[in-house]
Amino acid sequence: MTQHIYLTILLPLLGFLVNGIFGPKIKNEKLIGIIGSGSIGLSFIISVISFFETLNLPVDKRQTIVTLFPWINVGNLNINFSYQVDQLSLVMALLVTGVGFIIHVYSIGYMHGDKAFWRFFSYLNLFIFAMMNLILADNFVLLFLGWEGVGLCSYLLIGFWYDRKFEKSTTADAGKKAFIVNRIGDFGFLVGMFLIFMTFGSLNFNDVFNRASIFNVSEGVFSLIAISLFIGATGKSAQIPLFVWLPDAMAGPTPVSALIHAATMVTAGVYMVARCSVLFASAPAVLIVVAVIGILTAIVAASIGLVQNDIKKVLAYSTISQLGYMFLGLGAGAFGAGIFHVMTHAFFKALLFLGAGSVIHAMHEEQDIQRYGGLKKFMPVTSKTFIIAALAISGIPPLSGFFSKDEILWYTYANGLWFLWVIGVITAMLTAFYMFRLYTLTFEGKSRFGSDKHPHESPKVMTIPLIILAVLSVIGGLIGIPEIFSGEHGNRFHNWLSPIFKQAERKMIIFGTHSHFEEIALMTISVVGAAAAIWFARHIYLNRPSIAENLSRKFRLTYNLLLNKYFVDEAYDYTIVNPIVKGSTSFLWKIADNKIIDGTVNGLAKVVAIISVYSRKLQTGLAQFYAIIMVLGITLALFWIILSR
Amino acid sequence: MLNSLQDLYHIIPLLIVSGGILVSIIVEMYSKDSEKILFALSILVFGAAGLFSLYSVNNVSILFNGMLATGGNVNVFSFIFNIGAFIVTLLSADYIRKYGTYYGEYYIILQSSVLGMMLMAGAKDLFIIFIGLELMSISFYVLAGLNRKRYNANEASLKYFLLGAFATGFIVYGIGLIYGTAQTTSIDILTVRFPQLTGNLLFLAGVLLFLVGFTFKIAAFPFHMWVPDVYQGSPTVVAGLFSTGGKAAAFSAILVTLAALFNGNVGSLFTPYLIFVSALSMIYGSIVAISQDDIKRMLAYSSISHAGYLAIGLAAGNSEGTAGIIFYLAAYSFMNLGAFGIVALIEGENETNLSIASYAGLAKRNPALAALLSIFMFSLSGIPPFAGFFGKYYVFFAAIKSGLTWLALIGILSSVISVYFYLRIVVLMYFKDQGEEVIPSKSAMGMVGVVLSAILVVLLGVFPGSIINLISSFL
Amino acid sequence: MTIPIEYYLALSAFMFLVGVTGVLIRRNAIVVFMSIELMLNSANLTLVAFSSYLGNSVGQIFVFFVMTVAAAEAAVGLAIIIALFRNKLTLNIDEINILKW
Amino acid sequence: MSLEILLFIVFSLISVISAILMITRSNAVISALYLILNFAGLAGLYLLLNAQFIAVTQVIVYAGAIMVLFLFVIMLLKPEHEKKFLEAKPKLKIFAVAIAAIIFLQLIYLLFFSKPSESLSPEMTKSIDSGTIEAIGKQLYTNYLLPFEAAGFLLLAATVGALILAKKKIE
Repeated sequence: MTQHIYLTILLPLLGFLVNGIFGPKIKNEKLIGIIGSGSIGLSFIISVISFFETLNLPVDKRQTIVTLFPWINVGNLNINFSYQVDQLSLVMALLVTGVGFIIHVYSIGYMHGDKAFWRFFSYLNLFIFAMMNLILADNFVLLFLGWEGVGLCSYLLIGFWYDRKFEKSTTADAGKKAFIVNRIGDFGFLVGMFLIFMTFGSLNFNDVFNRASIFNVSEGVFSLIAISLFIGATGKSAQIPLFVWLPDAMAGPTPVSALIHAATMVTAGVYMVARCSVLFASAPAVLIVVAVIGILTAIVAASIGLVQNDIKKVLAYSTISQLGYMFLGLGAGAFGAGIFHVMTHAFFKALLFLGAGSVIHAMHEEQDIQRYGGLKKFMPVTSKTFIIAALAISGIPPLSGFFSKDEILWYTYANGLWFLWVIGVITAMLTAFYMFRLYTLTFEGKSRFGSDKHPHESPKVMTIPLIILAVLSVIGGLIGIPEIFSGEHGNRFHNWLSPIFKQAERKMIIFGTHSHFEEIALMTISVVGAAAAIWFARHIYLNRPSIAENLSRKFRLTYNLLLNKYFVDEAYDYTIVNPIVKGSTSFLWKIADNKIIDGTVNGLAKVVAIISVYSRKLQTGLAQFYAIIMVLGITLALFWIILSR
Repeated sequence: MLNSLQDLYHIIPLLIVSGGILVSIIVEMYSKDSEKILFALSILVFGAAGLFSLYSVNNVSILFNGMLATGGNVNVFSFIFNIGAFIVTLLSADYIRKYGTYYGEYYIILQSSVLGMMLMAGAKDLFIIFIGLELMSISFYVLAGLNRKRYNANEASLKYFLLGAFATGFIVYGIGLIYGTAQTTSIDILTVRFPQLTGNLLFLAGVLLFLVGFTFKIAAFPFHMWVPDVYQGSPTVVAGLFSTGGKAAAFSAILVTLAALFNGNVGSLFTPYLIFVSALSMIYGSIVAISQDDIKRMLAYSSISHAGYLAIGLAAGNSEGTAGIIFYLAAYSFMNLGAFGIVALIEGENETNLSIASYAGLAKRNPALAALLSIFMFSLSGIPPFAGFFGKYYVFFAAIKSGLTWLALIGILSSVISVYFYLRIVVLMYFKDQGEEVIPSKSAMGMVGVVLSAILVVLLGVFPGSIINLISSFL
Repeated sequence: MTIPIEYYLALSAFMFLVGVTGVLIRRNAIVVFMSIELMLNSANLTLVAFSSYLGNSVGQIFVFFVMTVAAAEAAVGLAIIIALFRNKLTLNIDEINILKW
Repeated sequence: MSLEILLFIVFSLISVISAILMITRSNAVISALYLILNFAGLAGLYLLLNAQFIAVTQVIVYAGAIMVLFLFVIMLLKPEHEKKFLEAKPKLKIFAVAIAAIIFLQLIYLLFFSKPSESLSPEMTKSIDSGTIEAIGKQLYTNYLLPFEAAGFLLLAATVGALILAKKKIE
């Protein structure tokens, strides 16, 4: 099956074509859904078979290149239309097709009754097609094809409900914003590609990476290449300063947010950096930049997440923050840990989004968590799976998020970046806090919605995907149990991926040695921190309102007692929560996000538009004026001829 | 002179088209229903000539005492012209009735212009280039102003004619200087003598004036000013032909004259000029296109910026650049013809529905047209895997190879800007509701033409390797 | 032939630029067109002078073709001008500027 | 002063002065007449250069046929007289004249810098024959057959084009 890996790409394309061309004619939603998700399901099965085939091969033979046909041949540039099956691309392929399949199935229920049901499924299939191209490519050009393709699908799907209003503008504007921001990233990526071609004379992964470890290239060139590629990654993976598009991208249907803007596409940047690990490892300065940008993104996004009231926005900022973690891992040189977090994050974040979708579905498109509350009794499955995901993202052992997040933090510390470790732990606490604020406000406490809403549990076609993802979120981390717990087997996930990063690790400074005690101590700190944050969040959002309202009237004595406790809360509020909340709303969200970064992006576009408006006036419509311009050009050219000799 | 049947065999594409013109005139004279017959005849002529050019691509020879080359890239160009004209003919079938130029003569002039293009591509002597250029240009002037009742067409054809003739003046003067200093008009002899002539300023001035004339024809900055007005005023399908066939023919002539000169050690002689032209065309075209409201004007500015991308290949001056230009021209011809074809379908009676706003909500009313136009727009903006992407890639790589990395960077920057206005159309079609009711005209032939272009665009995007190998093998 | 060829060429260059000036400053479309004819003729003078001084007839044959082209251009150009005049009743090319920006 | 130099001066003065008058007259008919005069002067120069065939064609085709067409159209359309030179858009016009002057100076510089006369070999005897109808005709129907045929198509296209532009009935 490994030789036929291209089927995993062709099947989604086929699904796209069938649904895209015949979709309007097929009136049957079920059939469209089956075609759409069936093609992805088959791809997933093929990926699984390929995975086991590869697993049975000896470690040094696990890379298979499947060449379809020669593609570009100009001079010394030879690029084939060929796919590379190895440990890294298999992990990603399993993830994309697996999670993709689950979300496709979920969408059958979620998009039920939409007037453009067929269009939605054809776009989703097109997305999987492009994404598979991206991760299975064996060269930069093919990767870029997928890179642009996923961007395009994301753009189409954000604006899917183009007739709906989204905040102040339309969803189409949100789509456009995503596209413009992504083009800045793409520019960086293209520049990086050119530099690679100039330096190594090839765009093939194997050639480039082998030459990168052999060729005598100065660190400056490596830094230039790495920083260009990283700019590309910041665009796609929503890192500072290009993260602004992702919250707006939530204008799309929720399954899209789950699949594209949480689980798969946004991790393309992480994948690309991991794939190019050799290049990054050769530029240690850039690695530090990657780590710093990553952790800054993580904490900024997490603090913004504290105050959002839109359920999908909270999750969007949480995604940005988790992506920041992944880049922190990459920057710390722990490429395997970064990919590990990509995987676990895909499970629990997809689950969170699908759960949110289920809630939104039940609440008739209401997205404000202040108008939820007490949904637990109406939606048992959704609430249970949601809490699993929330625990996983908060890093509570032994759920999946714990292992991946802790591995990243440990490597950060072990690599001497202890300061970043501190911020990382704070971020983890913030994460736990806002996740449980979200959970508590949504599912617990009293209902705060009107009587016109009748929440109900979603149909099976939506809940079963939730359950599957919940199981994955629980056990997904077990394949990456760190060495100190698993004994002589070591970290299985790591061992599986290590051949990919061998070249990179050879280039980097070996990690300092640290004792197991340190590792366990750090782990304990972060777990305790997260647990405290969870307790704190539940305390504020669950207990405080009820204490304030009910007990104050009934038991005046107890009330005074509790009032003191309340003072503690108040103190917390004033000293910690309020400054963060205020700072986060007034500066980080409003100014940093909306003014500075939006302003720069829009400003550049505006400047170009203004230049455009003025320079079109040059076209006066007078033929003789045109002739004068021509003659002017001729004079200049003649001067050039005269002076050049 | 033609010496044998073999020689006759080599010029069959030319014979087909010129025979077509003569037969068309006779048909036009004696037939009442000449429009339909001439449509069928044109389809036949262009199809046969185009396919035969590709079939006989290996018949490389030099005929007429070193005047005309056949085979190789000459035939590749001939293929581009003829298939381009084939698509234009399909698009015209119903368009010219709507536009009000439903005459048989239309097809005669169309065939004449293609004959001119083919002569330019095959030229081995300045005579042929000149005659071919004028045959094409004069046909174009007529095509632009075909419906004399329409004021826009009058104005477009007058501007095109005056400025075109003005440029011709410079070309003739340039040829005069080249002839006087090199003592020949034969390209091959010129190539041989070129190294001794590089010190001769008068010769260089002659080449420069010649080049300026052709810079006008390819619509590059600063000789681009006629383009938006002429494209806007001309019949839409004809504007499509100007921007594709006309541009391709002018590039073929530049390649014929200069490629030979470039390949020597003095290849970099005109590079500064070409860099200037190329960089400014790209930037100017992309920036001004942003503020256009008329789709034909927008496509005109896009055509200017594409002339810039193509000129990168000229500035690179290596065989990769030449191969890149030819590939790019093929890709550009088909995608631009497709775009103009859809504009022609959307256009209403009396040149209405040409504003960009008319495209709002097209995806709802006519998903097929919207999807096709999106393909062309993606291809024009250089998004893979369509043909336009590879065209740009080949010329950019050629530029990098000859050390013009920054020019390639300007190219990338300009294509980043250009995405904005191409995708604006896509956004309008998919994400906006229609303002007014715009019903595309029903034209089976037009749809065939557009679909054919789309197929060629996708094919060139998926299998660029084989075509580029074919082109490179003749360099 | 005691006159150096430079004199002919300078004469030709001068008349060429007179033609260019005419194109740039005249408002009447027909006169603009006539100025273009003047440019072509000056270029012809260059060709004939070179042809004669080089002793080969290629330049004169080229002039022959330039005349053919000029005739063809005249036919088409005047037809275009007549068509425009019928619509707009003016030949002033300053007023022919509906298509712009 | 030989006769050749005298004739050169006379003909070139006729050409230059008539050219300048042609672009400065406000009446289009007078402009056209000066252009004919200019063509006549050029024909004289062609004769001096031993280009008999071209000189004759110049008079018959250019001055005789093409310019008559021009005159015909001018009289048919009766355009208004143009305004004086500086009445409309004077700045643009002065700028245009200045650019033209600069290009002229550039060309003169190029001419006298590269001195084409130095590279010419004195084969004057041959040149007397090169301009005859016989020499040109021979070349035209042998070496230059293809451009000749192509020119035929060019005239054909122009005829069809002119007809369709000016005569065709349009509903």
